[in-house]
Amino acid sequence: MILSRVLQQLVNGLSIGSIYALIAVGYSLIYSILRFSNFAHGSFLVVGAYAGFFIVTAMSIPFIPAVLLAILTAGLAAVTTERVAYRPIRERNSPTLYFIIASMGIAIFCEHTIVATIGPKFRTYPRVLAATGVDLGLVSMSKMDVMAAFMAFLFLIVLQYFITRTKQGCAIQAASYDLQAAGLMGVNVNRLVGTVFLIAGILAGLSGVFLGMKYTVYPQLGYLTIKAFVAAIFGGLGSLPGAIAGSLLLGVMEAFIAAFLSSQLRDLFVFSLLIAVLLVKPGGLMGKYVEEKV
Amino acid sequence: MAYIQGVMIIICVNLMGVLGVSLLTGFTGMFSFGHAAYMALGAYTSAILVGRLGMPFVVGLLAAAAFAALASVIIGYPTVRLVGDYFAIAALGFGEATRLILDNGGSLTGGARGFVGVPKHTTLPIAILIVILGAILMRNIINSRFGRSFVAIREDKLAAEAMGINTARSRMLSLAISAAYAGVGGSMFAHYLTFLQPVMFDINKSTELAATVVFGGLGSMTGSIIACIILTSIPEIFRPFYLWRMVFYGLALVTTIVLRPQGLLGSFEITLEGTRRFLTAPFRRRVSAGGGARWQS
Amino acid sequence: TTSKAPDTIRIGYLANITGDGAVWGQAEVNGAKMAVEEINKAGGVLGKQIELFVGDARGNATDGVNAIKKLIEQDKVVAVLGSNYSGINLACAPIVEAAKIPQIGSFPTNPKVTVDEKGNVRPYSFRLCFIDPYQGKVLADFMVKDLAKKKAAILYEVTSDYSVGLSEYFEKRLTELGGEVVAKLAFKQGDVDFRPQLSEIKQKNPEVLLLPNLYKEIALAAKQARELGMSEVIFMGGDGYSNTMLEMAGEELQGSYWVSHFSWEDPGLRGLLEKYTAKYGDTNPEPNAAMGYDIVYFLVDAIKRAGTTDGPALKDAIENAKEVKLQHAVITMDPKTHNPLNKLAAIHVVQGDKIRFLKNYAPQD
Amino acid sequence: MAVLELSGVTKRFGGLTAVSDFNISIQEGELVGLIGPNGAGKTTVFNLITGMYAPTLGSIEFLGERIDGRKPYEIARRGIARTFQNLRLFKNLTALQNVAIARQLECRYSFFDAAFRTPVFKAEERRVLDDSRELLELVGLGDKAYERAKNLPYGYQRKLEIARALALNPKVLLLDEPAAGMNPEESLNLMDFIEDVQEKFGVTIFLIEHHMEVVMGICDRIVVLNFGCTIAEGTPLEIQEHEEVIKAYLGEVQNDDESHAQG
Amino acid sequence: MNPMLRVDDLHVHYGIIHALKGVSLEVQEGEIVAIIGANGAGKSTFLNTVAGLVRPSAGTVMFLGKRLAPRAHEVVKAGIALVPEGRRVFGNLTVHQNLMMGAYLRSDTAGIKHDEERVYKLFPRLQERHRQPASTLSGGEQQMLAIGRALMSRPSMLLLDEPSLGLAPILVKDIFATLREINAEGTTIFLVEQNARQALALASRAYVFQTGSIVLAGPSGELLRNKQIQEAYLGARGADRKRRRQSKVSQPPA
Ligand SMILES: Nc1ncnc2c1ncn2[C@@H]1O[C@H](COP(=O)(O)OP(=O)(O)OP(=O)(O)O)[C@@H](O)[C@H]1O
Ligand SMILES: Nc1ncnc2c1ncn2[C@@H]1O[C@H](COP(=O)(O)OP(=O)(O)OP(=O)(O)O)[C@@H](O)[C@H]1O
Ligand SMILES: [Mg+2]
Ligand SMILES: [Mg+2]
Repeated sequence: MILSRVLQQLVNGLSIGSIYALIAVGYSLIYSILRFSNFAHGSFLVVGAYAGFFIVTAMSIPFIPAVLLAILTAGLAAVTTERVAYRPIRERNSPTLYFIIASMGIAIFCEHTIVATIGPKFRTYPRVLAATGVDLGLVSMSKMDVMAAFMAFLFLIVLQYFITRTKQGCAIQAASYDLQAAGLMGVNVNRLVGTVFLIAGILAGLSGVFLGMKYTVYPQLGYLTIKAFVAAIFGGLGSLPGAIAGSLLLGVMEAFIAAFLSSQLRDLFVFSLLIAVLLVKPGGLMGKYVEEKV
Repeated sequence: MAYIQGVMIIICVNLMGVLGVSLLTGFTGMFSFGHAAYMALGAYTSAILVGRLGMPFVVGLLAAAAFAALASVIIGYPTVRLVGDYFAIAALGFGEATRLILDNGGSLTGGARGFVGVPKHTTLPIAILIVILGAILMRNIINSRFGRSFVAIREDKLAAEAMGINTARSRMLSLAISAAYAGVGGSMFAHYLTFLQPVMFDINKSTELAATVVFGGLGSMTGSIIACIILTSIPEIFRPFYLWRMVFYGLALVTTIVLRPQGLLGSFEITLEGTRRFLTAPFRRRVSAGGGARWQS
Repeated sequence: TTSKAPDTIRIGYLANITGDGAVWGQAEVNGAKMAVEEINKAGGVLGKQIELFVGDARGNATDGVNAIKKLIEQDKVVAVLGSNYSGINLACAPIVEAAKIPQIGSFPTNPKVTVDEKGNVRPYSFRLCFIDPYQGKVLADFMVKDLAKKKAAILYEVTSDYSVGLSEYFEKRLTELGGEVVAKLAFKQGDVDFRPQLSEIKQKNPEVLLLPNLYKEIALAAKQARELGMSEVIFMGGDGYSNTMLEMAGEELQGSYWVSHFSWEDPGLRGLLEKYTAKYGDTNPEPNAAMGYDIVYFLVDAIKRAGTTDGPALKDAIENAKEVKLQHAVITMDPKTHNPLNKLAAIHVVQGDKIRFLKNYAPQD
Repeated sequence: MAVLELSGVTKRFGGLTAVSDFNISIQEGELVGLIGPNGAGKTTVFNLITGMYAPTLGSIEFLGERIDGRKPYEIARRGIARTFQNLRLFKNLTALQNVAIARQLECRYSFFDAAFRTPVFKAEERRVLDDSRELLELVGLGDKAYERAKNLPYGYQRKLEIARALALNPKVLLLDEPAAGMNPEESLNLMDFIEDVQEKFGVTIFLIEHHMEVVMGICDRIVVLNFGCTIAEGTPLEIQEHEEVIKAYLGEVQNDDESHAQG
Repeated sequence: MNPMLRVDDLHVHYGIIHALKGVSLEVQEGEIVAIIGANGAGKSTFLNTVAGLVRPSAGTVMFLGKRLAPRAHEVVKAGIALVPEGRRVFGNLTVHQNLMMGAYLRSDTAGIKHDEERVYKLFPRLQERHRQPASTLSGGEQQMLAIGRALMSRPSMLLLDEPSLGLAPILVKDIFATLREINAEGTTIFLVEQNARQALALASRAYVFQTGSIVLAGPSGELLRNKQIQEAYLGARGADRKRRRQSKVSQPPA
């Protein structure tokens, strides 16, 4: 009895965490290169979710190509944002705070443009993957979550390989440390950063389509990225495995606290735990907290 | 003209919050997503003391400042050592947690249903007086050894430490002052609106405060003030195009930062002395005017 | 600023055009616009045309206060209609009182909107809907008396005044009736996944799951509850529902019950629905559209009876409204509480792809 | 009495021993040089003295009091100031502000004084700024007072760091490669300057430098580190002749006059 | 013969500061050319502008007959590498990764490997530290890394901004010897040095910068003999000072 309760909450937590993970990987990817929290990540997500919805419902394109088209749209949105908003800031060597604020401005702009043009209503994807759960005796879970978890891990592995094993990945890290010096190595920083944003946008778009199918599409859908932000901090900013671990952990903690401690004060406990973790490990669970040498 | 007055009072309320965030973010380099929480604490403290216990408004204001500062010290103690986004997220967590506590506050806070019947005390003259006083005090603090320590920490924490600055304590001080300002703003707000709900102090409020500071230029108090006036009025001016005004707000924020990344004023301060000099010798070299907090000599 | 009196009658509508509640706000304004057009076509009121001014409260009290002040002072409206949020109207109450301009809320269900904490009626604040205690009572009564169920669980939004209020009043009444709340769990604004809470609720085997939430959360919770294998439990909830929730959780919501202020299926509303659809192309509008429409007519009736747009006189006329025939109800205002008297609640049930009107309901004490 | 005394100081980073069993005793008014190949552990010694790192083993005493394990700001307040090898200026602040931040350590007005600009505050502030200006004059940056630190050329930034360290009014001044980025002529000026400073402020100076003319020209005593260990100690003349030092650090031919001859 | 690098009337402004005021110069293929000048003369600004880090407000930079775009990565592609002032190694990467970044544009694995070995031979210290994050290196080690990194791109022209900064005397000698070697292998070298004496000994020609302009240019030997140069940049006063000090030391304490 108690075992099945605990197991069920574990499954609940992991499945919530998988969605966080999918968002957090993209978000962490941007953090790992530009060292700032991209709040517009939620906007790319919403763009992907809406694009997916309209392409599927209005254009009667088969589902899989439609989804691909949707996440590509999100990727392009990300690249455009980078080109129009972030690049000028980057080229002026402004402190990262400016990126954060710019990304917040973009988030506000996107949300309200959607409210003003498409409308505030929520939209529902046609049911493609039946949302009904898989009953495993003691616990039940949904196929969508398994998919999300799978996708998150897939991207983690690919991106992790890309960042740590390839020359371009190395260049990304170098650029995150000193953009100008990376240029001196012959790295076309703009193109590289553009590529990273494309990947992050695609990831955001993918999570958007997921969220849209699983929950629903509405202009404030992007707010969920705040959770991914928290999760990434838990795991250690800029570390992709950390982002995933943090996400799963956050999901599980939320589930357990809501179920067994207090659903009213859930976030109070979650944030207390977060602070406790940071006190012990200032760089998050998997982040490297490098003391600078002088 | 209660409408214009109302907007101006809201500007004053926001100004107190913005002055606080400006000190913390612009001068000390700590980014906070949780300052709405200090406003909330100030607002509720004052509402309870004045509204329930019948104390005078002044007591409410001072208690709001004190309580917000106290809360900031409690939350600051474990977190001021954190850097960058880590501090920001801890602050965000604090903000959300505060909201949850207020939401679950039972009859003391009225919970999510709200606190009804806060006595109305905040009039425009009072609000302006508080803001002017607040701005002068803030300027004095910034132009003192305390302000210089904050700026030093923002620029290079390690070097500041090597110059004998107790960085943890200075950061704490900065956080406490900024929380106190937000608390006073909250108190003014409570006694203006006469009704409080935790949802009024959500993360959007916090980001609005932070955005205003950047819009005005980090490290420029006058910039923050001007930005606050502009950003609070824009949604009002564009009220007729109600559907699009938030779109415009977002756009304004992005374009300013893209086209003028140093914010409205950069770290330039408008001072009486500077204005006089500007008017008398408009073509004199003016670069040296920049440079974070300017000190009168 | 005009020096001479305006040659139209200016009415303000305080609605959430942007922000979270924009779905309802925009529907209300659409309905109100339609009513104003009709009335103007028919010659207006007191020989003058009506002009509608919309103020956007953006879903929060601060903006609501700014907006209503602007409506009153710059637009010089004679009365303010809306909003549908209690929090906004609570903050507006002192303002309309000071300006002596009546305000009639559409769906602010918190009792304190019209009666202050000391129990005195707020002179210029009115509403056209019933209040939360009543709604909670209807839900509990219907559950115990009509559905013959005793064990309920509640999943509410701890950050929403509406949700907190409704669940409180429901719980109170249910215990009075000998029923029991076996589990009461909360979530936070913005949450989309309630499986941890629902799993716990499932353990307690409730017969009814009260979802005193807004449509999005209702649909999500219902979907996730079924996903977790809660196949027997009956969902119930209040006026936060919307037709759109069926798009997302149609199957899962089959057989669930929703209490509201009125139903589009009410024969009296059929004409309005057709007109609305013809004008705005929306075949399945939010109930707020009807309220926006009716609330204008209610005010116009009061203006006619008062014979003037003078604030105090208009307020008296509203206070003494008796048997005013509107599309959705016949309204008599209670001068002691500024709530409509004996307003029936409409019970809805989900059947097929529609939320069907089951019956009108009034709890018996 | 020794102003600064390090005994048995060892610092390990993981498996790497950067400083190993280092001992030194510096007397008041001395000017001691610390040299050694790159990566020998010189900067690490400074970091240990100033509290940036805690020693793995050993003790550090300043005026007879243990200071190892103390926070950098506490050590700075006791009177040990330093410059950084990789410049750590407050980049966006003016030269004057950089100096004043260090200079203000001594002003003792309260928060209240600051908030209400009392006469105490005004007098102290005036003193801080006047002193700071004077220090800038002293290092030859008088006309750059309002220039932002990051816009100053490299050589000036080094001078500014020295001025900033001096502003702490230290008893011991640690200079990490002060002459880096200066040409021989400027190095000469720097030597004069350091000697002046020592005379004027009576500070004890401990200095790391790779410019031999500077080290040999002004130090009373030189300590040579290699792989974290002291390999030689003595007067400039002794060090210049020291076999091991020549092999590990100076190189076979003596530099100065040699290259003269080449030209 | 066409010059390899030709700079015409180059102006750079930082806001209202006029840092370069019309600099024109030429470097022939295979040369070693030095720039000397006091702090703030604009030497670093000049190198940074050639390397594409700073955008000139007027003037052109021609390299191998083509105009250089003011973008760092294109300049590298054209065959110019810069050892920047202040080292600017990638602190979050290991020594090895830093060197690989230097070879970013190359794809000849064997050649890269060979060149890395060569850097390690030149700076054995780096080999010992090859898996250590660059941020934890000592100042001099970082300087070695910065030089090694630039060599990894096999540039046809190497720009060095104070390469001897922070290096032990023995290493300075090594580096100057290496530069000579690299030059002999065909790399053109253009360096800014505070260590003017050694720079002039290495270079065949030199330019003297003063407040943003070239005030003197000529063969190194000539400059070395120039009285003004000796006084301003070579520390001619040094010998003087030495004598003074020695007499001071030898005096018995009063
Ligand atoms: N935080 C650290 N982590 C790991 N290794 C370190 C750290 N700090 C220093 N080291 C290592 O310790 C050794 C000594 O470094 P230090 O900076 O003291 O050298 P240095 O004598 O100042 O050399 P230079 O003359 O080049 O500045 C170096 O090899 C360096 O790589
Ligand atoms: N980013 C900048 N912003 C403003 N002014 C600058 C900037 N960089 C350099 N300057 C100014 O340009 C001039 C030339 O500086 P530069 O760094 O080129 O000199 P330098 O000859 O390399 O000096 P050093 O020998 O000290 O390195 C100086 O007056 C300096 O103040
Ligand atoms: Mg060193
Ligand atoms: Mg230079």
